[in-house]
Amino acid sequence: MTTETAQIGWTRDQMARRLALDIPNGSYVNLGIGIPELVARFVPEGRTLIYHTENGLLGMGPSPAPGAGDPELINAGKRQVTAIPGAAYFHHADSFAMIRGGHIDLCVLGAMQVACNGDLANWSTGEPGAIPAVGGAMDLVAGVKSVFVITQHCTKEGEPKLVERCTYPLTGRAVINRVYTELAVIDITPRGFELVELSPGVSFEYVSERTGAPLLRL
Amino acid sequence: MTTETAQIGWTRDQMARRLALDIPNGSYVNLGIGIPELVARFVPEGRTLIYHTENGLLGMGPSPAPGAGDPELINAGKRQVTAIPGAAYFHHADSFAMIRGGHIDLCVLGAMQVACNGDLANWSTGEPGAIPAVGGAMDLVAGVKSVFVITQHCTKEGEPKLVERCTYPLTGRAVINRVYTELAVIDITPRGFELVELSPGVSFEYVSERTGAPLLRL
Amino acid sequence: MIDKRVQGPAQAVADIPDGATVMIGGFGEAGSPIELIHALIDQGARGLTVISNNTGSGEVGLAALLRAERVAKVVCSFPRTANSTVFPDLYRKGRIELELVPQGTLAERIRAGGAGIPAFYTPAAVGTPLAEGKPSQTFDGKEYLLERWLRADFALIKGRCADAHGNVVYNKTARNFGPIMAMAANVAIVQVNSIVQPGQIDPETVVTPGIFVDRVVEVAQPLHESELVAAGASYP
Amino acid sequence: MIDKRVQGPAQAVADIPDGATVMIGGFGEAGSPIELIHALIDQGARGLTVISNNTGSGEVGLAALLRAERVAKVVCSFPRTANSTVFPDLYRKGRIELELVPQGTLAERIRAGGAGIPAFYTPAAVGTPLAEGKPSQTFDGKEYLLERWLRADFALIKGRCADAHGNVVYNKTARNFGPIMAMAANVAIVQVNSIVQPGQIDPETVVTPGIFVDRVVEVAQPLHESELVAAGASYP
Repeated sequence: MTTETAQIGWTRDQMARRLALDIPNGSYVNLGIGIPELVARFVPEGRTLIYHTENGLLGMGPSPAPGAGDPELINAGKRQVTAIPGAAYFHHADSFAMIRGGHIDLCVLGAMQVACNGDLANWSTGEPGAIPAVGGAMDLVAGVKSVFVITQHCTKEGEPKLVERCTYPLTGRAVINRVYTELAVIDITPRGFELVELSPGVSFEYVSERTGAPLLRL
Repeated sequence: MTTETAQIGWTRDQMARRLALDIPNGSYVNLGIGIPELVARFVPEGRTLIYHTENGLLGMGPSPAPGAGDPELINAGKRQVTAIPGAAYFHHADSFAMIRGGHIDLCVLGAMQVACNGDLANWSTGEPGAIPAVGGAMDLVAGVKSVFVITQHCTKEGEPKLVERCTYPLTGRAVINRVYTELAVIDITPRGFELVELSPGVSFEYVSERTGAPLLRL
Repeated sequence: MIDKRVQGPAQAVADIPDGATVMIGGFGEAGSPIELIHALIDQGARGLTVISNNTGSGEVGLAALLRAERVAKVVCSFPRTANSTVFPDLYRKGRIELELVPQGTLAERIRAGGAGIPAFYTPAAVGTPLAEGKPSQTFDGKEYLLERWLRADFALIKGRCADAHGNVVYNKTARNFGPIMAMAANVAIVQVNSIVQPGQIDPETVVTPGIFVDRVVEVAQPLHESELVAAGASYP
Repeated sequence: MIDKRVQGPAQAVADIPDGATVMIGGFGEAGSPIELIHALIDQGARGLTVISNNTGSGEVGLAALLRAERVAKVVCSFPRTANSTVFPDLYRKGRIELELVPQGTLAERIRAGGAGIPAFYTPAAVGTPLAEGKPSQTFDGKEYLLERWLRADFALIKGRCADAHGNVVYNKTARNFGPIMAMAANVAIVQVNSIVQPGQIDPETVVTPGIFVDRVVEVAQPLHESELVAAGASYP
């Protein structure tokens, strides 16, 4: 199923572009490390988003030109970034006050598993040998107004990532609002997973078969 | 007894001078409104104290020259002040973090009553018609490392202010370390009031008679 | 393009409804957003709950708002100051409710509201009448009171300078409650002496990041409460 | 005359005893006080508890302190980064203890330690393995965990500039944990690129007021961890 999944549906860039369409102008946004970072490249013209990075910057800009960066101006992924005009620096307690206090409009995260009740698992497989590391994920999902997940629909082994109930350790309970995969856009509602949009050429049944809990049509 | 009390012992300035002697160089100090403010005038030469005012300034200086003040540079008593080189402004939550977090070395307050267990009453007589107002007193006594009281030994009516147990509503429980009056310097110890020093020409018996709980000699 | 500028104080406060909870910055006159308060008087909202350290002086600003009987309740640490007659009068007549809060607890409750901390423990007021009815707990042998966050529908704040993103810097001790009230209100409205282009405030020196601010309004020459009181002014 | 300057990193950390709890600033290399950490390695204290967001990279700075087996326990949100091999190695061998804390809870616990708040409620980690054993309470229909403050004997922090009063400003995102760790430690030690006269830092722009700082030490040209790691350097 792996190759099959990789061949159809949106590319990563297209997933990011689709997600970016749903972010209103003027939103304060925190993008997780990895695929979520792609979203910033696809914000529609005429919209301005303000990016928050939890290590203490509001108004994060793109990567610096080679050699022009400052090793002390980095994002949460510890990569060098820039600051836009109108940016502000602050300390970690203030930064997480923004997160926990509900001031960030949207956070986009990757996922290992998302359950149909909105539970998220994205920090640990719970395996004995693993080094546990959680970072800011638990604070983000607990505090940010909307939390979107962007992820491949299934694992590399072809297992659904959208599940009835997470088997990996949770990051947060009932925290996810919407999931963007290469196959579809899916809302978490009180009734469970609900289809918002199919990727071009992908059928409802195709997505439904690869989803580990009932998928409702709109 | 009123006139008698007024005639002997230290003047207010002398009380403030005596208290100032006990403040080590480099201390961070919060002075309450009224008599406590006098202390700043009598800091011995060679010592530098840094004054904190809870409305958001560390490094408070003296009153401005007439006409040179800013109505938005004031102290907790809402009087115009100045800022010394090396001062810092901050918001109210940070200011009370300094207080509650034990960062201020000393606070000097006035008192209505001080009990021999260190209880302080200085914000309300508890009378029905009174407008209750507490300000920062409860935070100061709860958080500052040492709390000194500077006060007349007795009320205008001649009643002791140093008492067995406060009858007025408390500002804090077991919070006072030392009391400076026109008659004496008195420590609060696990054994109760303990004399540190008599004002010149004042006898132990004279002070003891005017103190509402047993006064121990050193 | 982010632009949080609004035309004037009247527009800035136009949608504050009857019964709203409004945080009002300031410690005495320092940081008191007097033009926003006067606009709120003109606007007419009633039954307000006001969270502010003091209750104003004379017959202008916050005191005038109280005098106009728009305020049902104040949450406050020190409602009694020199030249403060309006609140005592209303309070003695039973026409205004008072929740008295120690100043540091007031500040921390507001900060908690902005930081998403629903409750915290503080040593202030243990053993006093202000502890009555509050849960307490002992940590490491010392007793603390449980205090709840404070949040508001609106905050009225005075800064020195802002940009269109809502970044704000303050003037001296006028900073006081502004930064934390901006955090704790759903709609934070800031009057400033001047509005500049984004980038003109050094990002290292921003005190209130724009994320906490919804509207900025320029009041180039704000009135000074103490001067008005000295002149015996009243509003309206 | 207030003068918190000390001669160099070695003098600044000389009295940190075995078994001390030490907060170490930085998020990755930004704000990591690498010269103070190296001085602590030279100094030899053992059995430390280190509170820091990460566990260092390569074989320098914080990672070198761990490699030298001076640290019994880390309190940390993310002990696993690119080029981070020392901590995983020690952890798998059972030679170091880990208290894993969500990053925002870590920051707030440190801030609480500095602000005299012994405990507070947070929504982060509710329903997760990190909630195990923690008291919880419902406020307004939502569940929160009770978290305790974090305090330390010492804090090692990196700033950009300080004065002899201990006022500190930072460089960009190197600010991160510095201001709150300075508040939460009994002795806060700050290395800065330059020390200036009191008054040369505008009081409106001070980030960490001097009351929170005990020692400042000038390190004019601090090393960059990423450059050292790229060059394969190790310390000592």
